[in-house]
Amino acid sequence: MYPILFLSFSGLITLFLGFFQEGKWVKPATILFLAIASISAFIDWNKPGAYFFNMLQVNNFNLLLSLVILITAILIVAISDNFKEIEYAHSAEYYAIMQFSLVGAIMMTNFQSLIMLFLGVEILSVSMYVLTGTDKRNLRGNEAAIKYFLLGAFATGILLFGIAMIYGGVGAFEIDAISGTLASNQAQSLFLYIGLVMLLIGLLFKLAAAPFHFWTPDVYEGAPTIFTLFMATIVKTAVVFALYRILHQSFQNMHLSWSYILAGCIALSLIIGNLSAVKQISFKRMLAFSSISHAGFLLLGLLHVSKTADKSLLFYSVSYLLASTSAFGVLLALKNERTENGRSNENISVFKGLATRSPFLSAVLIISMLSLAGIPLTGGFWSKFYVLTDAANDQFFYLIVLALLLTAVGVYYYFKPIITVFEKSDIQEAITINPIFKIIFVLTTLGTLVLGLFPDLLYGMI
Amino acid sequence: MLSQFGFILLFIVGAFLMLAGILGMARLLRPDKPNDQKLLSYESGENAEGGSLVSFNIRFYVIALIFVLFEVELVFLFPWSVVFGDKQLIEQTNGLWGWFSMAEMFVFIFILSLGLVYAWAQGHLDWLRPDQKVNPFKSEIPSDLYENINKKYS
Amino acid sequence: MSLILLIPLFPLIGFLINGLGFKNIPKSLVAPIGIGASLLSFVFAFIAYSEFKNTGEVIIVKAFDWITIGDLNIPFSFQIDQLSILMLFIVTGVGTLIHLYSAGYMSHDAGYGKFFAYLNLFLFSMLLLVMGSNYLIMFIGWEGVGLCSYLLIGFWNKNSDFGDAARKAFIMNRVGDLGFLIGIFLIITHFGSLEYTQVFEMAKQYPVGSGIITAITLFLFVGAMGKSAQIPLFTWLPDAMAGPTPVSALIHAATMVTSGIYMIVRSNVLYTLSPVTLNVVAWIGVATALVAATIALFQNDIKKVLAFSTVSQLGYMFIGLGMMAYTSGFFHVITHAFFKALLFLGAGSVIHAMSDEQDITKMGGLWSKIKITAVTFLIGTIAISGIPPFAGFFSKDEILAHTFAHNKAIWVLAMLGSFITAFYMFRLFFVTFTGKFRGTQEQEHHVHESPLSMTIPLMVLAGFSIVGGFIGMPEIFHQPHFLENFLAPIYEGSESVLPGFGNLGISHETEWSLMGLSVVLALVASVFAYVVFVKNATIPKDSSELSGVKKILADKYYIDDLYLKIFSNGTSKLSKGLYNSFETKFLSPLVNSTGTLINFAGKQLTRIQNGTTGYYLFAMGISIAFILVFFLGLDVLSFFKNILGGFSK
Amino acid sequence: MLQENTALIPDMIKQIPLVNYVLLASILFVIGIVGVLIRRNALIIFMSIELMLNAVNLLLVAFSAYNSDPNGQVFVFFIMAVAAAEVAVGLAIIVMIYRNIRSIDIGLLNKLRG
Repeated sequence: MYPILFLSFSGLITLFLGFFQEGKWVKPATILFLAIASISAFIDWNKPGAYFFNMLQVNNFNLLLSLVILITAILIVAISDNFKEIEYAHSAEYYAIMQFSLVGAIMMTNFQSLIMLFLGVEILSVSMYVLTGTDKRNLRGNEAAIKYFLLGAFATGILLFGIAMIYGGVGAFEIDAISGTLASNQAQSLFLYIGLVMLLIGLLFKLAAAPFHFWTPDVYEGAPTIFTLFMATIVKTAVVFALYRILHQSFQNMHLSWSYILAGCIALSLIIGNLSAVKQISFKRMLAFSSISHAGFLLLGLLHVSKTADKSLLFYSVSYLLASTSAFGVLLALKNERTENGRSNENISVFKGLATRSPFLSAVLIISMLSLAGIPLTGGFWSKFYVLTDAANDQFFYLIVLALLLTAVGVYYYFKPIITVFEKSDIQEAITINPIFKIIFVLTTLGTLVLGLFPDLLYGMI
Repeated sequence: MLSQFGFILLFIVGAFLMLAGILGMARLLRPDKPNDQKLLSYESGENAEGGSLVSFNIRFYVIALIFVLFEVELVFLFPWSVVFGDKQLIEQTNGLWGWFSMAEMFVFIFILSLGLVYAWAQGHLDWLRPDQKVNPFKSEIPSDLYENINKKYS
Repeated sequence: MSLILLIPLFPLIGFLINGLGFKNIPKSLVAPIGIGASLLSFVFAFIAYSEFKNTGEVIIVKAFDWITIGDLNIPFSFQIDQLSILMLFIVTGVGTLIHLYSAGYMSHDAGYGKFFAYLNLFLFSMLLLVMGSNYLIMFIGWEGVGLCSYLLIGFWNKNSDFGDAARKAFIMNRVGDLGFLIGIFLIITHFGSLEYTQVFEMAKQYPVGSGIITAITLFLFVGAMGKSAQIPLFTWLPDAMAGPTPVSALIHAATMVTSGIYMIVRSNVLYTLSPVTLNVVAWIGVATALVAATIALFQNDIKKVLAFSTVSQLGYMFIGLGMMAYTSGFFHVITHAFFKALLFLGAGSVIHAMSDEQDITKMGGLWSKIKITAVTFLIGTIAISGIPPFAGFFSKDEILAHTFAHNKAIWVLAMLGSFITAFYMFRLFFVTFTGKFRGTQEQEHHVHESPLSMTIPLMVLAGFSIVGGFIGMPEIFHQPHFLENFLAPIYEGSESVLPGFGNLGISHETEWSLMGLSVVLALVASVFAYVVFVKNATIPKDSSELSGVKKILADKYYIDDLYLKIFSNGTSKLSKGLYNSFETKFLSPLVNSTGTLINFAGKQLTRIQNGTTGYYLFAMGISIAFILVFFLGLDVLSFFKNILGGFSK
Repeated sequence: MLQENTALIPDMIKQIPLVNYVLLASILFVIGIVGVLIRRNALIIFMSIELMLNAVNLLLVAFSAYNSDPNGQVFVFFIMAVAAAEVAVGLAIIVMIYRNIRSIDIGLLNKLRG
């Protein structure tokens, strides 16, 4: 709860910091603010309760989620430069908007009333629309922004309609009230049913799960890499846990109704995500499709209302956050390599000869790819393992089989960059990495390996 | 017996009939000799060119966006104004309630105004005019020659 | 957190410091760091011991939960009990001495820092192996020491032969490890846990000779074969002598090779439960002991001789284990650690003095030149030949007594083996140190005693080789068998499944006479060696000049060539054949077609991503409609019923 | 369905059953969706989305009136504010695009694909 308040004010402060000394303090200040916010989360530690007339609900798990989000944000801000490549950039605004969007993300993980859910989703999405379009002169950026905006707004409409219908069915917005109504065996009204389906669709869109995934590749490709990273990590995490609260903590009694929708989406996401990624040339686009398949895996973890679902989901999210942070980070570190007509080349081919030019970067990239592919000794392996063990059930057995098959396909395209790293390249001179990048990479890579070697450090802790 | 809503329906229908009647009458009375000059949209004598969107100056959008935002925020003032002067609450808290809600609203407005200040400082509000271009061309021929010629032939 | 966790931590830290920064750390600091690390863990081993004495029962320290899959939980935890305490002392103690020795021995080497880093890493893995509280951690250590021995054998990687030796060692160990791994899997599937305490507790319920236990123990023993160089996986150990001598002393004599014995003693319950396995162990042990001993008779490389003697000594340990005389086997591990480390270090010192000459035919008459080395080497020789009251006597004699009690045939062979052992050891000693110098000129005037850092370990180990045996006096001396009493708690499992499994049921008279016999044999052997190599001053010949049986022995029964023919060539042939038929005909087409299929599907799927927003919106709308229709179909009907109801109201 | 405790609901409202509001809102919503699906002009799509939002507002107000529970109306205020923010951002994006390509036909923006 306190991070929300703090971040909303620190965002305003950041805006005005932009006027001092052409905003050279903005980035450090942002990191500082985020750090303070993550510390302030501990004020509520072991003090579960409700805030704002039972709109937000605080307990240790939710705090953990906020913490994960904030720490990821710190990593991302740390590897962001002050947007020098963007003309007419107001970096202060971008950092401020990032902080505001974090407010939304935290709301989505801590909400108790659907009003808060809607506000969180909107705060997050609107900020992302803006951030996607930051590069005003870049046509691709514009296209990404308009696509993201139109589709996103449409999804918002659907989501709202769902919420309204649920309100009609229950007469309240609190998820406890919903579960209460469902528990007291009233006839499940049509309103509730339509509401659930539409709400689900709205959130699935934000999670980029097929068949509501169409925006994902284009937006991921068009947006500035740093914000692509933001979308891939923080937005996904927030949405998945919002879904967790909706499906597992309020609609668990309607499990039969939603599990089939989910199953369909999972199958589609896995197939489309993995197969489409195979032919991609652009690294960001490939990661976009892989993120669709990861969305499928996350939903797989939601498929059954089980005791360990939250653990597995958190584990999955953390390992995914770490891996994608290093993956996109490497791309950012190579931003000034092989620029073509002013814009940096974001194809997989940019990694050519990385092994000789910078063994460190190539190691980071390889480990992150292995983790995303789910090779043992990395966090990715255990995350997939836990999720699958949760979903293991005769009812959806075929999904497990499908997931395993498509993971094999995943290995195929995740190894493309790895192979490219070892190809000979015409350029030979070493790449200089700035120390902040080094620190972040060491952190994320070590994190991935530690999760892979000692999964219980995290899994047992939750 | 009609209900309130029935009356409203009647009003709507009536309005439409009225409009149709007036326009129809005008159609009957006025002379009707159209030519393309007449059919042009009146742009104070200028010929209209290009799509209708172009003629809008981009500056209008910025102002309009800012306006929309601040204007819509007002919506929060209405529920506030309902409870602000609530006798019962004021008595219960012997006056504290009024101050509290007042302060609350001022915080809200302060935050809004911060946004306005930011827009101002960024210079989104000042209306930039196109500056006059003076033609740097200088001709070698002294101007009095022209005047002589004018005199001569006037 | 307990101090026990620190014991393996120190070598790890030492490894990290020396290993990561071995370019930047000044040479003067490298040795102190390495030695300090092992010394600290030695000290903390004492602390752990005192802690253990106070409580008196097994201490299990859990670092953290490692893996939890369903109900199988494998913690990362250490177990301190009598067995691991003893191993701790051996590993850290001998390890420290050898670190110290290496500081002198390797001082001229380029890869000084690298060497100490490896040694520390080895120490770390070895400590994991002996301290782990479940089979998985033991396996990690098991792999770790294998890796270190690979790295250290190939330490001088300029020479390709050494590289081959390293690879040979690694591969043979891998074969063993495979068996070990299968054993572990069997344990998981059968007992649902890897924790020693739980597994043994459950194992007590089984009848003697149950099939599954036999399978498990056999597979585990395959692992032991690999690590402890038993037939058929023993040929790597002699070649492993390519590594620096301290390595041979530490890894290939004192500690790593005995881990197989440690493993069996640790899981003695399981072994007691399966007589079949015990027989296998005993027979393989005696076979190894004899074969290695006979080979050692005609080796002229000082380190090779010691290597083969190590193999045969390991054979004796396994004989002991096979007789369920776990204590005796372990007793021999301890004493052997002392005198074999001593012998190797002595040999190292000799090689050092002879400026890297290893062929004993080129030595001789070194007695006067390098006194300390010579004396300590003599002590070692006596100890290994089993002449009282030196260390080797007691342990070996105990094993022999147990063997006599259980299996006469093996006993006869073992006696023969010990006779041969005494003979070739004295041969080695006499040829090296007596007679006249046979080396080149500048070797001769270059001969010098080694620096103090090398001789101190020699002396210390010599001391232990003398008195080491007294921790296990046979009861006929009416002394308390310290070791037996100390280790007793380890065997309570075996005791419960097979009461009185360990005590040898022979009368004191027989025992006396056995003892006398073995002593006499040893003395005869030594005298014989004296007559041959000092009186007649025979100089051993090279294998090429030998003939008949001698040649066969000198050429190690041609086992290496046999392996080369069967396995190396066989595998290459097999793989070629498979490649030509299976791979090209069947496998690769299959794989390729799958690839093309996936590519095709990918291309088709990317086509639906056609980039027009309107199309995307439309697709979304369609899928929403689909979901609603498909999942709400029935309810929609009832919805219209409601509407009618609404109107009728 | 909803428990319509008639005591609290003004007669004025009672004259029209809830179902009619629901139907009206749903129809408006569907009109919005159709508008989104069939138009190419970004502005008009955008207006259709606003129509969807307002349909939802109507629905919420109706429900809250029939529940005699103010939460629904509070939510409506939130929706209005958020919608305004969305309008601002959306228009800004559309203007930005118009500046670059002199058109707001979304059919023209299909460089990102495949």
